[in-house]
Amino acid sequence: MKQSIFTIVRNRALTDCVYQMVLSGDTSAITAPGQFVNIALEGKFLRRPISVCDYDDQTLTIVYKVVGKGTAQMKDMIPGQSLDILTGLGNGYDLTCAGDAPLLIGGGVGVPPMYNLAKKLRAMGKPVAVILGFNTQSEIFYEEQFMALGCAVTVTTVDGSYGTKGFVTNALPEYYSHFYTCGPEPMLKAVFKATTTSGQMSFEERMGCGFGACMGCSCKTITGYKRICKEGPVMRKEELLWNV
Amino acid sequence: MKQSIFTIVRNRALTDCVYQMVLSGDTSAITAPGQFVNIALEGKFLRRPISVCDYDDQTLTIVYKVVGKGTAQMKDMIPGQSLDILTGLGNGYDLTCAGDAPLLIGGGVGVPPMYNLAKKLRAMGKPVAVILGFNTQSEIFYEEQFMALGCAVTVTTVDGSYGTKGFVTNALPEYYSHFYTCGPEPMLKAVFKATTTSGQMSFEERMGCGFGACMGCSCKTITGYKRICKEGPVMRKEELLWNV
Amino acid sequence: MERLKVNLCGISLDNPVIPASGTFGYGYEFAELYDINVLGTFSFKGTTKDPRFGNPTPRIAECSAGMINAVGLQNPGVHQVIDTELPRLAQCFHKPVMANVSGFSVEDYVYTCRLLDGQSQVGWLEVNVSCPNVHGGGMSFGTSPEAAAEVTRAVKAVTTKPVIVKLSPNVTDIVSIAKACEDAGADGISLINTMLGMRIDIARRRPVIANTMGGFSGSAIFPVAVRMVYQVARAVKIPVIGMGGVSTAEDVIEMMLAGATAVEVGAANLVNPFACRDIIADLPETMDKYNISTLNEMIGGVKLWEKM
Amino acid sequence: MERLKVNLCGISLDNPVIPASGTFGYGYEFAELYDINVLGTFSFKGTTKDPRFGNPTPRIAECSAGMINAVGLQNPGVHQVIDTELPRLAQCFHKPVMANVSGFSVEDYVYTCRLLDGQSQVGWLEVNVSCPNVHGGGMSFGTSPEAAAEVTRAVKAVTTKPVIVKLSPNVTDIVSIAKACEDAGADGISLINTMLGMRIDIARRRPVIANTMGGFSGSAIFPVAVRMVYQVARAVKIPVIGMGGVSTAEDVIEMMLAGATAVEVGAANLVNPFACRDIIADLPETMDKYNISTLNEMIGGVKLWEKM
Repeated sequence: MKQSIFTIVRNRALTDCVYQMVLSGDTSAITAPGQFVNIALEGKFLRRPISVCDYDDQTLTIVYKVVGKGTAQMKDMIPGQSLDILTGLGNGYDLTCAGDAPLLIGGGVGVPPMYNLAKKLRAMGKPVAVILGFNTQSEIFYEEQFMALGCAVTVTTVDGSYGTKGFVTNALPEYYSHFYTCGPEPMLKAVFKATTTSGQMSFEERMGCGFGACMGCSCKTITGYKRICKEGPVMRKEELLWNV
Repeated sequence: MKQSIFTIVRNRALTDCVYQMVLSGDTSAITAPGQFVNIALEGKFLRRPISVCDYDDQTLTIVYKVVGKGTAQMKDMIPGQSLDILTGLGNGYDLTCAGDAPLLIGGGVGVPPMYNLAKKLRAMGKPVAVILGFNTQSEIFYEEQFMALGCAVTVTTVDGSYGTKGFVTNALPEYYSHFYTCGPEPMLKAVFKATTTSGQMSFEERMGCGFGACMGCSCKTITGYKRICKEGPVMRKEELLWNV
Repeated sequence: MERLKVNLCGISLDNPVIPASGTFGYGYEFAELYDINVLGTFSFKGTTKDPRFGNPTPRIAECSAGMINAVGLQNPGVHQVIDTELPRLAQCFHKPVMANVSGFSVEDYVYTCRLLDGQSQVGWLEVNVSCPNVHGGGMSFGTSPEAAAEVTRAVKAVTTKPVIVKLSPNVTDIVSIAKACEDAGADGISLINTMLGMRIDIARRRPVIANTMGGFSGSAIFPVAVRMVYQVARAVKIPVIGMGGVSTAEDVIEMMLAGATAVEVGAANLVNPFACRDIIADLPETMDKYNISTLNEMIGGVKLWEKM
Repeated sequence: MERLKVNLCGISLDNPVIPASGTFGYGYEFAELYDINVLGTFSFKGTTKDPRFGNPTPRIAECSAGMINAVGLQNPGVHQVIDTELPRLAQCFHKPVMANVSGFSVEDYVYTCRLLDGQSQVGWLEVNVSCPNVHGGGMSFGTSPEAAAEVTRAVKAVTTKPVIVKLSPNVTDIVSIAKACEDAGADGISLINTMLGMRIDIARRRPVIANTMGGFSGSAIFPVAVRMVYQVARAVKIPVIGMGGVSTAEDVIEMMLAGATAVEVGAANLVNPFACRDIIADLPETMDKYNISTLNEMIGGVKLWEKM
């Protein structure tokens, strides 16, 4: 983990309430896709945890949804302004078990962490299938970015206004070697139930510190208690205590 | 009283720790020299009361000393930034009893309110004698501004590094018709004791609201309880309960 | 606006927003700033039998997200309030006002409440048994169920208007005190008064406030206020007025969900003299945002999580 | 640095800054961020006889200038703390550590304290009779002088190391509880634990926290903490550890002027993992600014205004 100051390079709307912020700063603590950062905001006591969408040596890209006063504050920030950010938080996704045909499933604000993951897997020369789930066409973002990576992209919308009608689980391919997913808990449970292979799932929880100190975001797993901010946010399908 | 947004036009140091800020905005609520404004600062619960140094139809000038986190925040602000300010607070000085030879006595941060007062009295065609008291030469500010108004200016320094050595009371002129003063309480008491005419004295006190609601800054006078922020900050020498 | 209306002890309020005692004077000075008839009502400056200057200055200290005051019940005394302040208020405020009363003995409370109960402008008596800034009185009545009940019973015996007892948060068991007041005949409970706090000027190495300690208020105390309002509202049958750090329309709704029938706004008035007017203006839009049709149905509307 | 040294119950501290229990785990994870030997010491995660998962999530709520937590004493239990956590800590921390203990019965406290008292790494036992987040235990011991004294007496009977009792601020009379602990043999008092608070999610109309209420901490509670530290420090002869919203070097000095011999830092660690390191680094310059030669002479140094 590192605490450092990042400078906003770009901050733009992708949809009505989803924004993309590109920042420049010290990204050296970020070691894997699926990790998150924790952002201090003026006048807010707690930091705001946001998943890493993409990163390179000096650039961090986050995609966030405006849900409260804190994220509303973020969307109003402009290039040149700086943010105090904790980077390299959480375990992130394990690429070594991707197999020959990894499947990436992102739902809503669960889509962003899939992007750098797809990039890394493509760099390993793997064919990558991506399912992006949204409620309706107006909420869709990042489809073309995944295509540009050379992924086989399927978009699902609950109302059928675009792509496959229904849920991400209505679009599972014939064959895949391992799955990676991030999204709202009902979607994770559906994926848990519908998938036939091993997989990794990223979880959300209200956090205090985001780096393992406060035990605010603990959960129970087959392998014992885990802190979503530290041993998570990525859990193995096999260790979940779900019987769905 | 008015609540409105002012924009910083200039913010510069006059001495090591005394700054001048010029703001543009609605000054229509300011009715007399000696009034003060109450400034809301980001992240601070209470506003900061600052005396009016000068004002015209669209410009407000304040001169403030950096004493705590709030004023330190102010000194770092730059032109173009805006401030939420309550204007037209307090009674201010009464010009009608100036007489033929008014004497103005300002000590340290008590100097600023004397400036617009002097300007108004000069505009009435009166000869204005001004005594400005400081501890030492490096703390002196606004001497030339008072001269430019055509006032007879005497500067005193406690250490004698400039002007008359000693206190403002060591520089009282032979004749004056009425005095106006503002400064630290020990100075006010010395002036109270040394002066031979009627006069008006401006007081400081920790304030809650600054507009008479909280009773945080009450004091006792011959004419009863008064709120320094509302019936004050200017009191008549005659109504003070001092026996010095 | 019907959707903002609530009923406080049999009297209808156009909205639940009430400037808290000690932050709104006797009203008429705020009337120079805006039409105070937009308020549900307001609770006037804590009034005692005899005139009081209060505590020495400095009386104010700043804190993170709040402030401490140690005014000490400065007020002109009940007789001048009736002879001078209320007539002046009558010219600018045309709704029943809440009369806030403090005392140093049960007799004091009885004396002052009886006189104010007889004033036609007065709609409710808010009996403050929780002022932290006066010695040998005030808060001491609010920290024991017996003493609070005794004041309540004595005041009820000489008054006809709804009596609302204002409680101190500086206690181990707020519920037992609220229930004791209810059993003694209180028509309502208002809480929380300020929390006892202290700041020290490290440069001068002395308390910021001349009186050493004072009453801590402002948004900093909101979570404690919500908790106590929730605990008391589910324990008593009489209406509860929630207060403590309320500064936005969202805060008003949160207090009502916790169980408040009406909401007092205190320290916020000292930072923004238009705070109550602004909160009332913001309520309809805020209600729309959260799909709330009427404020009345929010009262005590919080639903707990199922325990695991 | 001599000028920062204080003595806590017979053990010298390089400086008075102590990360508070529950915000610093068992230390070794912070050791990956900085050399934790710069600390005076730290108080490790509240430890109980048996392992605990704690409360359901969500356990965290944000507030103005603070936060609410309802973790509920999650910890691996005293046996695993001794077998696994302390040995791990020994590799990165070479000072006596403060062992924070909670329980649900006097027997629990005795059992856990006896075992930890036997650990050479442990310098002090901090007995938490004030956890607001566990039912039928924790805080209930801290809200009555008798119960707090009983726990203190029982623990003292089976231990040799200094016993510091950690008190709850959610009481009417903090002084009587502190004195009862002192009379029962406590070697020190630490306060304040968190204030019982609650927030409601007005969109979902349910508490933000699954457990309904939780412990409120952060700079918002600092004025209440300073007040209680001041009241307790002048009433007891044993050392007092001040805590509650401390986040800067100035705050540390203010707490010490109020009467604290050492100062714990809690919520600030969760916002800035380097908070304690930074506070310690800032202390010398801050002391120079206020003409303070040694921190030791600040303890209880506040002088009151003359009463008028």
